[in-house]
Amino acid sequence: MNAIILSAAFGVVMMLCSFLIKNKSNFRHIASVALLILLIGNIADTYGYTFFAIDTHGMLQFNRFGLLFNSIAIGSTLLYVLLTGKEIENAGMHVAEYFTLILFVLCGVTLLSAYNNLLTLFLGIEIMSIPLYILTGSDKRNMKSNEAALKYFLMGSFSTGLMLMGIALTYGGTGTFSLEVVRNAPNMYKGLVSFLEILGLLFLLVSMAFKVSAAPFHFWTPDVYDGAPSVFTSFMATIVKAAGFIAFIKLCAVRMAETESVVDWKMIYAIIIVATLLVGNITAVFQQSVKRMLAYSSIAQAGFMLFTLISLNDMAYEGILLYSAAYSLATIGIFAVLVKMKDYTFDGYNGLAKTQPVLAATNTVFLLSLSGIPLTAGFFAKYYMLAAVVKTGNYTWLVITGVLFAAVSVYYYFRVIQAMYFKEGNAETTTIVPSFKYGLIALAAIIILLGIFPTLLLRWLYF
Amino acid sequence: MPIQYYIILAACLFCIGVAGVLTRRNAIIVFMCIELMLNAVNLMLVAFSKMHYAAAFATDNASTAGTDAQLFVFFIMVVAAAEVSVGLAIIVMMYRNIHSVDINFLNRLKN
Amino acid sequence: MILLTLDWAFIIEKLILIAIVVSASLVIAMYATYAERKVAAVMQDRRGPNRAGPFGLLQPLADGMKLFFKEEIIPNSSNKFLFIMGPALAMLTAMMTSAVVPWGNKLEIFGTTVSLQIADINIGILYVFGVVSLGVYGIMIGGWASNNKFSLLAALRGASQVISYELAMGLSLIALLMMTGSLSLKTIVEEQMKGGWGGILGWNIWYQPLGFLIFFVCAMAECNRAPFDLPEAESELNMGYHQEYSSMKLGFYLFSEYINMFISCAIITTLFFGGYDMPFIDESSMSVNMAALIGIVAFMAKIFFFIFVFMWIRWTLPRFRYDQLMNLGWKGLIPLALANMLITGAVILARQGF
Amino acid sequence: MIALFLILLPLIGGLATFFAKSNSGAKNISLFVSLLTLLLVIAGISGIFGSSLNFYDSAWITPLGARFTIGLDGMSKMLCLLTAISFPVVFGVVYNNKYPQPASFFGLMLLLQTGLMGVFMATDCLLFYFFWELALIPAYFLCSIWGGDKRIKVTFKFFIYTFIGSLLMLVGILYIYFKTPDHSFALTSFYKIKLSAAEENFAFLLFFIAFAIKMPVFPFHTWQPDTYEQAPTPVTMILSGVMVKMGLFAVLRWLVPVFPAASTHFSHIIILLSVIGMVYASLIAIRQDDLKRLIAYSSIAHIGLMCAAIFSAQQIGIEGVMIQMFNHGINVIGLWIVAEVIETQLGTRKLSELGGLASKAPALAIILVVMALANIALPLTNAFVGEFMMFNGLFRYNVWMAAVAGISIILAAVYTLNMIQKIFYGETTVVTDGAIDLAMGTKIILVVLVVLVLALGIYPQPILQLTSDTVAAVFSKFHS
Amino acid sequence: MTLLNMFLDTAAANSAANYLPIGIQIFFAIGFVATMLVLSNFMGPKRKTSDKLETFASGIETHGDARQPMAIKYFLVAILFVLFDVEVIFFYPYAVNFKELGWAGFGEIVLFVAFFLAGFVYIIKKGALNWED
Repeated sequence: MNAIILSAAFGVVMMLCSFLIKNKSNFRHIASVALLILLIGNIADTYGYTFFAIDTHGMLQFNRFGLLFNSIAIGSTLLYVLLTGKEIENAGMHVAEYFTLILFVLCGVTLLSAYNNLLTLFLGIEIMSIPLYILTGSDKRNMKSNEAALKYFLMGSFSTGLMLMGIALTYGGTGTFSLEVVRNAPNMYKGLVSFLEILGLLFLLVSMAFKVSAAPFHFWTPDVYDGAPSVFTSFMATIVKAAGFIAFIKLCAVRMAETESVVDWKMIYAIIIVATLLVGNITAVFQQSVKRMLAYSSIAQAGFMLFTLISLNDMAYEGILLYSAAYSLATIGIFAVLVKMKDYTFDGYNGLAKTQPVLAATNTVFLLSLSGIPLTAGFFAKYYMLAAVVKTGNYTWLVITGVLFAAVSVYYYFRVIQAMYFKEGNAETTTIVPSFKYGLIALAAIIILLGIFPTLLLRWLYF
Repeated sequence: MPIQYYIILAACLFCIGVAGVLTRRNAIIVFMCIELMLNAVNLMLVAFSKMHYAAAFATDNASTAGTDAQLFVFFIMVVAAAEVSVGLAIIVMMYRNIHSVDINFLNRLKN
Repeated sequence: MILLTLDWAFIIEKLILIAIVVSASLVIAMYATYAERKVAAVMQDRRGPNRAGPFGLLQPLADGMKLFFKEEIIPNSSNKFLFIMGPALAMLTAMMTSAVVPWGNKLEIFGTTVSLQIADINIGILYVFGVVSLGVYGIMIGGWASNNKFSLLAALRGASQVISYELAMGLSLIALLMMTGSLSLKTIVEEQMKGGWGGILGWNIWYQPLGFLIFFVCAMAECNRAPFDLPEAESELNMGYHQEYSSMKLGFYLFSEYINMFISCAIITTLFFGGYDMPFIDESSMSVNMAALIGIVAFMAKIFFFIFVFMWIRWTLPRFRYDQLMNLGWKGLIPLALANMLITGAVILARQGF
Repeated sequence: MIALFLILLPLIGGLATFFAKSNSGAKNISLFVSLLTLLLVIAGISGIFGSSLNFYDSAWITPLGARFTIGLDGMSKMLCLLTAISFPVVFGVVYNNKYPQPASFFGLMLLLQTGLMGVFMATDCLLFYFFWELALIPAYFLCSIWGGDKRIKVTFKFFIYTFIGSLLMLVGILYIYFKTPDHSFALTSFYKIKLSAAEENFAFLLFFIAFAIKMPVFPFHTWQPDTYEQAPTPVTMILSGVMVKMGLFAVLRWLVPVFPAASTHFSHIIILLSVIGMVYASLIAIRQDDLKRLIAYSSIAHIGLMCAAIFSAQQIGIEGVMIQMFNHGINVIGLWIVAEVIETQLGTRKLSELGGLASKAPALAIILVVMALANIALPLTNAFVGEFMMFNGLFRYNVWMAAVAGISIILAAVYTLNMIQKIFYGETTVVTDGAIDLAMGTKIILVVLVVLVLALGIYPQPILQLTSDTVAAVFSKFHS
Repeated sequence: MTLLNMFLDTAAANSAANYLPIGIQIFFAIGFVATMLVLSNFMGPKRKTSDKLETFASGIETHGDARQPMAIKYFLVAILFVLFDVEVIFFYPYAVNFKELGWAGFGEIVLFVAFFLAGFVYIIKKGALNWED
């Protein structure tokens, strides 16, 4: 609860700051402090100190899993703001508003991590999405940004429409918006009901697949991620996406699982996963721009996160948290470096190791993490995902498919490493201040630390 | 009137909306189709609300079944309003840059 | 089919009532134009219309006829369909609002009880707001379809003005609703009849003076009445959004304004001045029909008074500048209405006890 | 504790080297660290501080059942010794070479050593996997930055091959992990699992592909000649001398004992593949003009034999593998050193451009001849003992297989002698005219290696003793 | 949940038939408007000239299409109206059930008003409603 209220309140404060404070660079510091307080508030919540006791009639349900995810999301955002705050300032005219919107997005994220009712799911998704539409289009004079915003908006609201239809139909079938359905309630429309519910769940599945850009509903992602200002792509592709997964997983774990006897959901998930992995990885291989490659790779990573849907056991829950953290941190790092580059193509990175060794080294760590090489957090993230599925004893073929695609992903991640280290060139960057380098080093250190001791993060789930 | 009529009407509106989104090229029309979808959902929710209320009313006079769906409709309206404002702003922004609201125009720009 | 099972007597009863209400509002609107000119004349020390009929009483009729027989012009560059739709919509919305106003209590004719309200629906106020909002379309479509720069500008101004004041209007009523706890206009009227001192003390105006003031101002702005007649300011915009219109289409625009004024006054009366409640008279002691008649008379009297006030203001105050208008609406009335709402809520709750 | 330091020492040393300012600084640190490691290994093997120090166990990721467990048993001791010998040797040989960014080069080399040590010592499967990958990453960077012209593509192929293999192995590890009774990654738990035949075969294949790529066994070998050719020679030495042993080691430690039934089930096909690989590699080696490629293919042939010997499931064969793993490491490093000397001195490694070196560089010639003869397993050289035992094992398994494999011995003699002849005899060419003999430092190193070759050829007993426990364990598993 | 009980209780007694008169009135109004339009169409004279069919611009010639981008202010007002009007809608169910909800509900509505005002102050300070420029 703390995180939801505080993020909304800070959002409003930030919004008011936009005209109360004149100095542009102060916004970044205010936002950082706000995020820090938010993080502390959320951790306090984890330890049972809830500042605001509001009866939500069971619409929200706070558990360790959600709270830990909040911490990850807020922490990642904090690092994101610390690392790329300067770029956010340069993204456009309305600096304070960007931070406001980021805080509002976090409000949506925190709602999604706690929702226990389709109403709160819907609200969370929307509170998260609407600010993003604006952020995507924040580069007002840039056609690509315009296009991205329009596409994102149209696709986003279309999927919202589908989601609402799904919710309406499931409501028609069950008579409740709550996630858990009491099945033994007397119902007049028995014959009609189960059909409505299944249809509704299918709609929900499709719309959530849209939101997390799982194939075959991924087509908007590359254009949007490519067109949006890079700083905001970084935010969209990481924290927001992870939150979408958290929501998706909860939905599947409760609502879909209840109707497992009627529909073989897992088979559908498996098909989606394979399609997502296939599309994301194969298309990423052919990209020339690192930003676009990252867009496709985010689809590919989505495929891995979707493994949770198949397994849905303790290990999967631990894994998705670790995956969110690993993926978010690494991607934030890569984008932090990317926005400093003058040329976003692979060739633009040529020889970065010579001109900016620290950037190259940390970027390598991030890329290794994304490819899932041991000693980085990404390895354990993938490890948990795979292990959780193997644990169920079924779908081993899916796991093998997964690892083969992981090997494919190495191809395009390593192209960046190759460009940085092995190719001749003179990669140009904008000015790099020392504090930025220290930030990157700290981020890389966190990733490596999590790669050796994943329990440092996961122990927050159990104490 | 039997509740099925409302549901069928809502379903039809929804399908029109979906078809519009998928086939039309004018951003504003696409957007209106999306709004149509949302309103179809509203109608459907209200219909279901009545349906469940009637079902519950038969056994329990004091039942509050169905209230939540009406509540939901309120939230959909609010969110739709927020979406409208953002969406229209985006479309206006695009119109100011390229003097067109044709979705395909953007794809043409890319090549 | 549900239609077949309907009580046809009910439909006929309603149809007659509708016909009476609509034609009454049309007639009153017609004579409002006459009254306007007379009031203006009195204020400016002139005679006003006095040629057609005694005291010029047939003047509105002559005006109507004239509009009827004028040539109808649809400019070439306009959008034909929308050009016709605009005034039609304006007129339609003006005629629809009267459906939920309780004109009186009830009549007993041939043993059947006839309610003097066309439709007593439980969300009466929301219905009014809904229909009034549609009026914006009339202005906007008319102005846009004309494809004339003045019309379009006027339509934009008009639309902005109407929607801006609608906000404050909506907010101003919330305090009132907190007191009555119902959205039905009939219930609101009945609540007001319970007050002391002959019923007068029950009127909402005593409890909601601020709310009334805001609502009154907004109602004037909604009707595009001076001093809020920016959309048709002759000196700036020729004639406003309907400058391309002629014949009956122009008539519809002008007419709908007067109908709106009448209905606005009816609603103000209903909400704040006890509706069809005649003070100092105990309706329950007399026959139903008599009570209803007195009610109607009282109601009309109050309405006419407000129509007069509208005109009085029109011919007294100068027109706002556009920025003043918007500032008043957004920065003045909205915060006031919010404050009014919160204070009312706090006071009511405090009186209820903590 | 010694075990832990065997990993920590190169790790810390490697990280320290990264920050070395000068060329010589980096070299000195790395040489010093590697020598210290060698001393530590010898201490561990001799057990002068007590053998309990050879094991280290601490909690790691408790919820997963993974522990940081490392230990030196017979086979580990032998391979750690090989690793520990190789690195100072390599550092010594390249001491006078100039590399761009020497700090990174030597730092990565030491990290590579960390990975290798870890692989050989880990007795926890997840840890094993960790080190397995950790050994790969520095190798990838070493080859890609300091390699030949086609280095990026070739090394990437190498990387992808190995990575696919290790990912499949990861699936296998997980598969087994969830079958272990106590959900643990410990070696002992893995040894205890009971699987149905189908499950066992499935998991076996997942592991085997990873190891087969690493060894490499035909037809998974295609990355190897290219990589050996393109990699900088010091890295090639480690790759072929030590890193391929990872595959063999893993088969002996993690594959055969865990899946004895599947190992028997697949032994035919694996041995067949190995034998085909041997003959094939030998035939190709004959046609090679490039010295490095020649050695690379010869290495494939040798590894093939070792792989076949393991799966022949004869005690003598496995004993032979143990001896040969060490000896092949020594021999092949010796050969690479010679190749490196020739290349740095003359700037070419094409056999067709060389000739008449014997007269110009007699010491080099003698040493190369000894190494080459060891490579074809002439009696009195160390390889003879191992190959003899392996053939013995293979012979007991299947006469025909042994016979076909025997062809590769003859072929090995053909290409090795051909190489010696082309390099050392005949007319001197333009290239070799200015050749001079070995530098003193290199000479000492090579003499040490020659002494090792001859000593182990005459008295292989130490290695047999060292690894007897492992052989017994593996063998017992095979027939349980 | 008590918020909408009121609606439902009355809704139970209130069927679609209550709205029937409104439907009738719509038909009546449409009929009236259509008749008038058609009638006036027949009654008036029809002497159209090209000058008459031009749009009127105070006697000067008209230039181009009127439908050009307008000041963004109007658009902004429309958007703000949509947003704030929807917020206002939330007050209505509250107002109706205000007495039952008591102080707790009042506290929540104060919070809601606070958010409303935050947005309101924001748009004013940002100059969204400045017309004097």
